[in-house]
Parts: sequence; C-alpha cells; structure tokens
Amino acid sequence: MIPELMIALSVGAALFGVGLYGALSQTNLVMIIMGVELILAAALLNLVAFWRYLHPDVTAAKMFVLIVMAVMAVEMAVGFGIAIARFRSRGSVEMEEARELKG
Amino acid sequence: MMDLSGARQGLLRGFRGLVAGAMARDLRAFVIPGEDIANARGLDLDAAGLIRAVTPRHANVLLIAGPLPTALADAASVVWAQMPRPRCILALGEVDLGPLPTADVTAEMSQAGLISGLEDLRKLLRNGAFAPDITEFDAPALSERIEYTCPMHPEVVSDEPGKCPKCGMFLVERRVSGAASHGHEGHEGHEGHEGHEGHEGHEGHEKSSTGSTQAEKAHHHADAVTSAEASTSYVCPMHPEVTSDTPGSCPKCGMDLVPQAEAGEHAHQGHHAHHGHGHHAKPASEPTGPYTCPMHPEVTSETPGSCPKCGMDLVPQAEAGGHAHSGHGSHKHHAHTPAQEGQGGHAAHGAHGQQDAHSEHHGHAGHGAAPDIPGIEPHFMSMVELTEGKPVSPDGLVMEWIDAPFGPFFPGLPSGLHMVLTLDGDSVAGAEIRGMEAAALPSGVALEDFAASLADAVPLSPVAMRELACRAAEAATGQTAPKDVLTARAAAVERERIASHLNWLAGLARQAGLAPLGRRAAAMEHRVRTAKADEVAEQATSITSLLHVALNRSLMGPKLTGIGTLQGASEGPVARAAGHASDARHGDGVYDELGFEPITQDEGDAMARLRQRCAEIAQSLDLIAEAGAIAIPVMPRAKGDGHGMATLETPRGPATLHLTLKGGMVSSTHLTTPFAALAAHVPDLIKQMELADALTAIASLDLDPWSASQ
Amino acid sequence: MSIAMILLALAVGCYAVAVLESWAVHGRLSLTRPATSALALLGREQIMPRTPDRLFFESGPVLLLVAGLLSVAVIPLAPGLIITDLAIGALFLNAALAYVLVALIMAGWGPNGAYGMIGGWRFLGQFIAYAMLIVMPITAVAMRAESLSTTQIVLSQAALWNVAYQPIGFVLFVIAAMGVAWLPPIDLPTGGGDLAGGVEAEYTGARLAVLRLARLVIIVALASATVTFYLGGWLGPWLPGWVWTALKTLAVAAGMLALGSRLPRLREAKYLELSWKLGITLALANIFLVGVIALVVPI
Amino acid sequence: MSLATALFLAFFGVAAIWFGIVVFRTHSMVRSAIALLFSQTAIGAMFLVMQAEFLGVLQIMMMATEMSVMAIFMVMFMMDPGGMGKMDMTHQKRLSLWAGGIGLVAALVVIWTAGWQGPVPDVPGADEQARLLGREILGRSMFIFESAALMILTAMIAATMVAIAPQEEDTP
Repeated sequence: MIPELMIALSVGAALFGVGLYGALSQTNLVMIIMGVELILAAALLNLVAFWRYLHPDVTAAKMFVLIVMAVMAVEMAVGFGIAIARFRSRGSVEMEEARELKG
Repeated sequence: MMDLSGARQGLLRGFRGLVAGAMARDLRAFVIPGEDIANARGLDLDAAGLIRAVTPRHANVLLIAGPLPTALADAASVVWAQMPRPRCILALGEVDLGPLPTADVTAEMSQAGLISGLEDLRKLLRNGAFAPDITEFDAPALSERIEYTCPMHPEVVSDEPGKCPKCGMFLVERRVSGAASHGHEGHEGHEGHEGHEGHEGHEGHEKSSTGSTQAEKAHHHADAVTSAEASTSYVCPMHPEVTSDTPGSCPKCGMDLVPQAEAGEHAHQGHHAHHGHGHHAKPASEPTGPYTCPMHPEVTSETPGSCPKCGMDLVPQAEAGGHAHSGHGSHKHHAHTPAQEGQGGHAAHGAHGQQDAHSEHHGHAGHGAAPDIPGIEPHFMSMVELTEGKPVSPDGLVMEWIDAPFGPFFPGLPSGLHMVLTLDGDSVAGAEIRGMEAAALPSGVALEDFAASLADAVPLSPVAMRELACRAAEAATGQTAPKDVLTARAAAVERERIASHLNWLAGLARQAGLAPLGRRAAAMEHRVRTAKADEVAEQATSITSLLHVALNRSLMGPKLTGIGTLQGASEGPVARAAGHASDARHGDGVYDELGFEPITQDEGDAMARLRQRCAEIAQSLDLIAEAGAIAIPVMPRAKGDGHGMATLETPRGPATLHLTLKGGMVSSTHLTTPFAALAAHVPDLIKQMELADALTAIASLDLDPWSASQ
Repeated sequence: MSIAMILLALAVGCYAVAVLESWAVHGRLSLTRPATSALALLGREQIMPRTPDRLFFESGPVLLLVAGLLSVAVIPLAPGLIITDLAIGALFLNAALAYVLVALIMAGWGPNGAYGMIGGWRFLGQFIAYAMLIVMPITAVAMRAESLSTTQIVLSQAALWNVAYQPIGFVLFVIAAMGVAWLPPIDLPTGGGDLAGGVEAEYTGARLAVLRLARLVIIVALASATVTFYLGGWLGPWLPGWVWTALKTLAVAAGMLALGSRLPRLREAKYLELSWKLGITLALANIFLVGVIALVVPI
Repeated sequence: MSLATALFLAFFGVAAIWFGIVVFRTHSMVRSAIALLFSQTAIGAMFLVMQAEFLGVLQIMMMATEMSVMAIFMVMFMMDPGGMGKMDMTHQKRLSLWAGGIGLVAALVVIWTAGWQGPVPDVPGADEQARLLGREILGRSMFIFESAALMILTAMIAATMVAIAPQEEDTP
C-alpha cells in the first residue's frame, strides 16, 4: 500500500473518465481532441507515478513519458490537419454530421 | 477654480492629491483630428513635450487642434466617452465642439497657445482631477433607441411593434443609434464601453430568434419550402435514382435513405455549402417530428420547445427549410464561398435584406465588429502562417468575417479618413471608405475671404489652395501678376510640397514604429513650413541627410517593397512613382523657366512612393533655390463678372478649381482634388492584404480626406 | 533573504528599463517619468468593456506578471544569489516564458474587442515562430555547460563567454528574446500604428499598470537571461558579481530598445518566414557547430 | 512517504480533475482550451511533486504552446467560440456519462485492489536524473527516440499535406 501512488493513480483514473466522457459526448472535432488529450494526460500521470513509486531507478520508464508526449503532439497535429481539411470541404467540424463517412 | 469637465468622483485629499499631481505632470494626449493636421497647422507637439496616446483609453487629454467638421465633432464625442477619467479637453483655435462638453482650456491656434494651454491644463488637473459631484457624459452618437422593422421590407420602420403594412409579417425590433446617421463616425474600432452591444450575444440571440420565429409564423407560404408532410418516399442522398417507400439503406452505397422532400430540398440548396454555419442537415432517416430547429435540421421533436444544441425555438417542420434560410441569410459576416453566393439568396432575400439593415445599423452604432447574430461571436484569428503566400479567402477556408471601423482618428491612417475594413482574420477581405463630410465652400463672399476659407478647409495644403484660388481668380478677372511674383508664389507652393512630404514621412514613420525618424521629420517640417527662401536653403543639407536616413533605414526596403503596387493611378506622386510622368507643373511657363522636369520611378509600390517623394523634396529645394524668393499668393481685387479655371500640382497631385464671379463676389465654385480618384483605388489595392500591410499601403498613398467633398 | 534582494534588484531594473524605454520612445530622458506615469495610471478610472470575458480580462495581466516573475526565479544575480537554483533551470525559464503567450492570448481575448484579439492571435503566430529560436540556442548553451542549471551555465563561461563561443546562437536568442518581450520592431501584438495599442488597447488604470509592469519584468528577465546564457553572468574583474550582472543586463536591455527604435516594425509574414526558414536552419547549424567545437577543442 | 507530498499530490490532482471537468462544462471554447491547459499544468505540477523535474517542466512548457494552438483552432472552427449563444455542443450524453463512469470505476477498482508493494526507494537527485535521462535517450533508447522524432516529422508533413488547399491542377 503506497498512498501517494494511490492518489496519483486515482487522479489518473478520474482524468481518464472525464476525458472519455468528453471524447464521446462532444460533437466538435476539436473538443474531441481535447478529450483525447485528457486521456493521454492520465496515461502520462500513471507512467510517472509508476516510475516514481515502483521503479525510480529505471530511467527507461521516462522514455515512455516522452513517447506519450510525442504521441500527444502527433495526435494534435494530425487531428488539426483533418479538421482543416474537413472544414474546407464541409464548412464545419461538427462530427455529428460525419456519419456519412461510414458509407 | 473651475471644475474639470472630466473629473473623477471623490475629494482631493492626501493620496489623491499626489495622484492628481502625477497626472498633471503625465499628460497623454489623444490628438484630434490627428498629428498630420496638427503639424500642418503649425503645432510642434514634441517641442511642447506632449506625449501622444495611440488610443483614447490611454489618454487623459483630448487635444483638439483646430476646427472640426460636424461629423468629426460627433466622432470626437465618442472618443471623449472612451477616455478614462480624469480627462480634460484642450481646444486650440475657434472650435465648435458639437456634442462635446465645453473645453476645459481654450487657447489660440499656435505653438505658444499650445504651451500655455498645457500649463493651464496642468494647473486644472492638479486642483480639479477629483471632484465630489460629477455628471456622466453620454455621447449622443452612442445612445440607442429601439425601432421595429419588417424582416422582408427593410424600408418599413416603425417605433411601435406591429405588422408590416406590405406583407403583414410581424415587425422585428432592432437598436439604432439615437443621433442622426452621421453620429456614428467615431469609435475608431475601439469597441469601448459602448461598442459592445452586439456582443450581448445571449440577449441578442433570444431577440433574433424570437424575431425570426415570428417571421416564420407569418411565412407559411414560404416559396422554396417543400413540405415534409409530402415526403412518403425515401431516396439515397448520393444516388437519386434509388427510391423506396420505406426507410432503409441504399443498395448501392449503404447510406441511410432520406425522405424525398428533404433530399430534394438539399440538392436544391447546394447540399453542403449552404448554411452559413456549415450546419448542413444530416441526411439520415431519423424519426421526424413536426417540430425542428431552424439551425439544426437534424433536431426534431414531437412537441414545441427549444433546440438542445442552440436553444432556439423549434419551428414546425414544414417551415424548416425556409427557416434555415433565414438563418443563412442572417450570417452576413460569414465568408461566402462562390458556391454559397451562387445559391445563397434564392429563398431568403428578405432575410438578407433584414440582416444587411442590421449590419448597417451596427456600423452606425459603432460596434461594427459585433453583429448580433445568434450564436456567433465575431471573433477570429490570424491565419497568416497557414495561408501565407496564398490568397486568403479563396483558399477555401470559410472563416468568419468582421467589419471593423478604422478611423477617423486612427493613429495609423490619415486623420479624418474613415474606413470600414472587413477583416478575415488578420487580412483584409474588403474595404469601404466613408467620405468625410467637410464643410461646403462658402459662396457669395469676397475673393480674399474665399481664398482664406479654402485654405482653412484644406488644412494639409493651405498655400497650394490659396495659389489655386489666386490663379482661378486671375483667370476670371483677366489680371496677371508680374513674373517675379509668379515665381515667388511657385516657390511658396514648392516649400509647401517639401513640408507636406515631410509631414507624410513623419506619419509613415510613426505608423512603422520609427518614433525618432518621425520626430525628426516633423521637426524639420516645422522649420520649413514658414521659412524664407534663404532659410530653406540653410536647411537643405539637413533635409537631404534626413531623406538619406529615411531611404536607407535597414528593413525599410523589406517593409515597403511590393506593398500597395498601383499602376492605375493617373496623376500625382502616386502615378509618378509608377512611371507616369504626368505633372501639372510640366508645361507651366513659370516652372519651365525654373528648369522643371518631372521625376518618375518605375515600381509603383510603397517604396517607390517613398523614393519619389524624397526625390520631389530634393527637386523642390532646387526649384526654391532657383526662384530665390518666396511669396504667399495675394488675391487680386475683383470687379465685375467672370468665370475662371485653374489647375495646380498640389503636393498630392493636380487640383482643379472652377470659380464664377458675380459682381466681384464668388458666386459658385467647384474643386476637384486627387483624393476621390486615389481613394477609389483603395478597396482593390488592399484586398487580401495583411492588416499591417494594408495600413502601410494606405498611408503610402498620402490621402487627404479634407479635400474630399468641396 | 536572497529572494528579497533579487526582488529589489528586479524592481530597480524594471524602473531603469522603464526610463530607458521612455527615452527610446518619446525621445526624452526623464528619471521621474515612470514613477509619475505609474501613479497617474493608478489614479485613473478602470473601465470595464461592455461584455468582457471577465475572467480572462482580469487574470491576463496578472498571469503575465507571474510568468515574468517565475522566469526571473532561475536567473542568478551572483553566486548563491538566486531564488531557486533548479537543476533544469534553463528549461524552467522556457516553460515560464511560454505562459507569456497564454497570458497575452487571455488579455487579448478578454476585453472582447477587435484590436486586442488581433494582437493576441498575432502574438501566437509570432510565438510559434520564435519558440524554436529560444529553445534551440539554449540547447547549444546547455551542451557546452553539460548542465541545464543556470549557475552551471554561467560557470562554464569562465574561460570564454558564449557570445564569442557561439555567436550565431547569441544573435538568434536576442532576436527571439525581443519577440517574447514584443519589443519593437517585433511589437506586433501592440503595434501603435497598426493596432492602436492592440492587446493593451482596452486596458485602463491599474490593470494597464499591471500589464506594463509585467512587460518590464519580462524585458528584464530576458535581458538577464541573455546575460546568463551568453555574457558570462556575474563573471567580470574588479567589481562584485551582482554589479556585473546588473550592468550587463541594463546594457543588453538598452541595446534591445535602441535597436527597436531604429527599425521599422516587421511585417508579420516576413518575420515568420525568416524565423522558420532561416532561423531554425541557423539554430540547427549552431547546435552542430557547438557540438563539434566541444568535442574537438575543449575550452 | 511524507504527508506533505501526499497533500500536494492530492491538491494538484483535484485541480487537474476540476479543470478537466471545466473543459467540458464551460460554453466558451477559449475557456475550454485554457482550462485544459491548466489541467495539464496541474499534472505537470504533480510530476514536480513526484520529483520528476525535467518531465514536469517539459509538460508545463509543451502544454502551454499546444493548448494555445488548440485555442486558436477552437476559435477557427467553432460557430460560437465566445460561448455567448449558450449552445450545447454535445450528443449521446447519457452514453458518454456511462462510459466515462464505468471507465473511472473500473480503473479505481483495479487501482485499489491491486496490492502495490512498497517500500518506496529513493530517487536520484534532479541533476543525476537529467544526466541519466540524457544517457538513456542518447544510448540505449536512441532508436526509440529517433523513431518518435520520425513519427512527429511524418505527422507534421502529413498534417500539412491534408490541411493545405487543393491546388488547381489537383482537382479535375
């Protein structure tokens, strides 16, 4: 039982929950990206917490954090690229209307 | 001790006394009509130690440099309303302040008057910055009243709610400025205290939505609307040939079939591009209730209520199409792609008209940047890094456009120039110049008075105007002056050309953030404006070195080159900078004897204009040296009737004056100046330019709105 | 104790920079001008725009001030005279400066006016261009010092100041620093002739005073960061270390202000183009060069 | 295992969650982006509390820029960035709430039932950490790091390609 670890992981879980809610409930692509960012932040938090309270001697753990940060940046770049392209063709980034994509 | 008109509430005690003392020492002036006019009227603001504020928000002195036309006085009252208290007014010369409160200090229109006026102001501020009983100032141009207008017939306006006499629709309310239509000039795009009505989006939203709901209720006959009740068959949005009597998916592409009427209507509306918002209907066969949201056609309900997405009232389904159109029509501030333009107005002309009236009203009330469109904030962003090197709007990104008023007191524009720029992010999508209503020229006055009033009306080039009046009068009366007088008068015009170009240079430098260069040019302008021929000769070397500095300033080239290239101008320095050697001085006998030859540049951009004006300054120095003496034109004595016409190359280009004499008095006049022709180029010139570049381009033209409507 | 001394030094530095800036802008050297201006601002009415985003309007200037103060926290005035000697001080400085951007966007958005908004978004465009030019020269500096600690960075310059060791990095950093502090000629967010005050346009009274103070703190922070990274910090003969830091900081600030008053405001597109195409290339070349030199000639 | 650490962690944790919730509760889109930024900053502060100085400061720095860019995109692509129209931009709210709630509960159950075993070892000093991380990145994990760099580069190019306007010759 490590209280700090529990706190950090619980915060991570809560952020994950909020992020999931946001990503699912929002109709706007940019807001969905925000939800995904929160989920990734929760992952970051867990990684750092595990590193700190379980294996502080393993530096490789921090590499995961850096990679996740890179993923966040990539996700944003690609997401916004899609947003611009979609906005250009549809004049909106409302995903409610993206249903026709499935055709 | 007289109270300060703009004192702050409270008594002057202890700490406040200290603060008032600091305020008295830290005078920050907002100059009206502008620094160029102040310079031209002989005020050296730097020498008086006055610090200028770029916005009324940062100023505590409203410096009124000379007489103002009525429209500008109204605009000045708006500026006054935007200034934080304690504030005060210093009026120089005989000024009709219009709606402004009485000036705290008035002084004569001269440098000495300015300095003594500032001293008086300091005393006043020290003692009266805080007063126990102050009154509010309300600029009449900002007060508003509610009036009612028909959404279909904008010309129908009523003070009472009711029905339109033409179509029977319910009238929609809107706010208008309380003052007459000229009362809006001010604001300068500072949506200050008063500039935000349109942003009360919530309120505006409710209002507009109820308004359009009313409109819709009376709109059952809406033409382009196909009733949803009629939709018994279903069709694929992609494959119109696929139809079915029951909902389902398309056998070709698997998409959900949509009710026929809806699909048909969509095709009719250009399918994707039609909503200003980009909220096009979802082609899905959800259970459709009788009520739907005008903005979100996918929202349907069995009961009346409000839309869960935007809160607008739901309307009966049959009207949804028409309603969506009125929604579209109301989005004037959205960019319209050509596709949208193509189909935009087919059903909702009325709504368009209404919204146009609305935006017009916003312009008037001064919050042009704030259309009260439901759900739309007039906010925007810079797209420079994404769209650099491309035409901004044609790139297909449909952005929100806003109309932002610039002027008439905008620090980066010629004073008095009032423009409305439609901004697409940081770039200019369109521009409109609102002319300045200058006072009409007097008629029925003696010739000498006429010359003086003409010179007063065009304060940026009074000597040239006087000379023009002189020449026209000479043509009318058939008199001629001796040759040496003519030469001396030409030298006076040349001296003014030097001063005018230096004044322009000072303005350009201020706009570009080159404060020291601007100060130097303004100081030089003051030395030259009233100098005698030998004094001008003494200044020649320092003027030349100033021009050298201005031309060779690092980064000046990159800033100006390629900006505002204009080949279409036909006259004046702008045309000469583009290689047209048109100059009214060419072929003029007086100038020919002085050895005048027109100078031209090739590129026609802002840098070429800078080079051109610098070259003209040098040329004028030579001409003055050649002439040897300077004499202010004196009007000939007039007797009898006659008609005279004269053309003169003013510092901004040729001006032509027609003059009719009756019984020795001026009975009618007509003045043509280069302003109108140049200003007509501006909208095309600055289209798709970055805002800063557009302002540089406008500044490089050296417009003189004061000579606009004589 | 050292915190109080550094804050005092910061206050004096801000005042001196204010005097210098007023000299550069208004052409008059007056030692009392900033004091009277500040006092007058405090006495003036504070106008609230009609429908502001009040939270942002109020907190923007404060956040700006906090960002400035945080970035000062890792600058050593003399050996031991530093608020917090973080092991990753150089990175921390970057992080604090990033909030200048956030604060300016908030301050531009808050009043709900066109000029402020354009100003704020312009600063964002500007920031994306120069952020790399702040980080990459610092990387090269840290490479030489083999540490991210600002104290270590100063000590690494004992033999040769970085301005001589990596002049390309110095030039890039100074330009980028002027961008962060929106000093002319890169004062796009507040450009007087362009935007009539831009981000500052709707602020009056005490709020404007906070905004201006925050800007002064940022200028001092960036000037002292330049001194720390490139001009040997407190290193210098005869005089005590803190005097050297103070003198160098003032000299750098004066240099930046003088440069700004002599150059026309840059066009945004041009600035972005230069930053991306030329600046980043040069910054990469700088890192490469420093790496090679550090391996070949250990100074 | 000090009380102060736990308290600070909890404080910043609550701040992170609260700002995270604000992201989806406020109507103003710029506020959303800034709230997300402060949520991320609070997470960065938690990193600092957990003695991961480099990562914490990196997180705080990166997110400031990222979220500002986010804000600009919000303004670009929202009909109502200022939140004045009180539009509701959500759908399938109930489903989302359930999904979020179930995710939260499941994670909490795992966290609180797994038997994490202490004692917590000490971490190296910040200096040492930075040095170790540098050696890790440029040593054993170099390949991974380079892949991440390539990934970002690819994403940048791809995103730009997707985003730029189709040229005349591209469209038939």
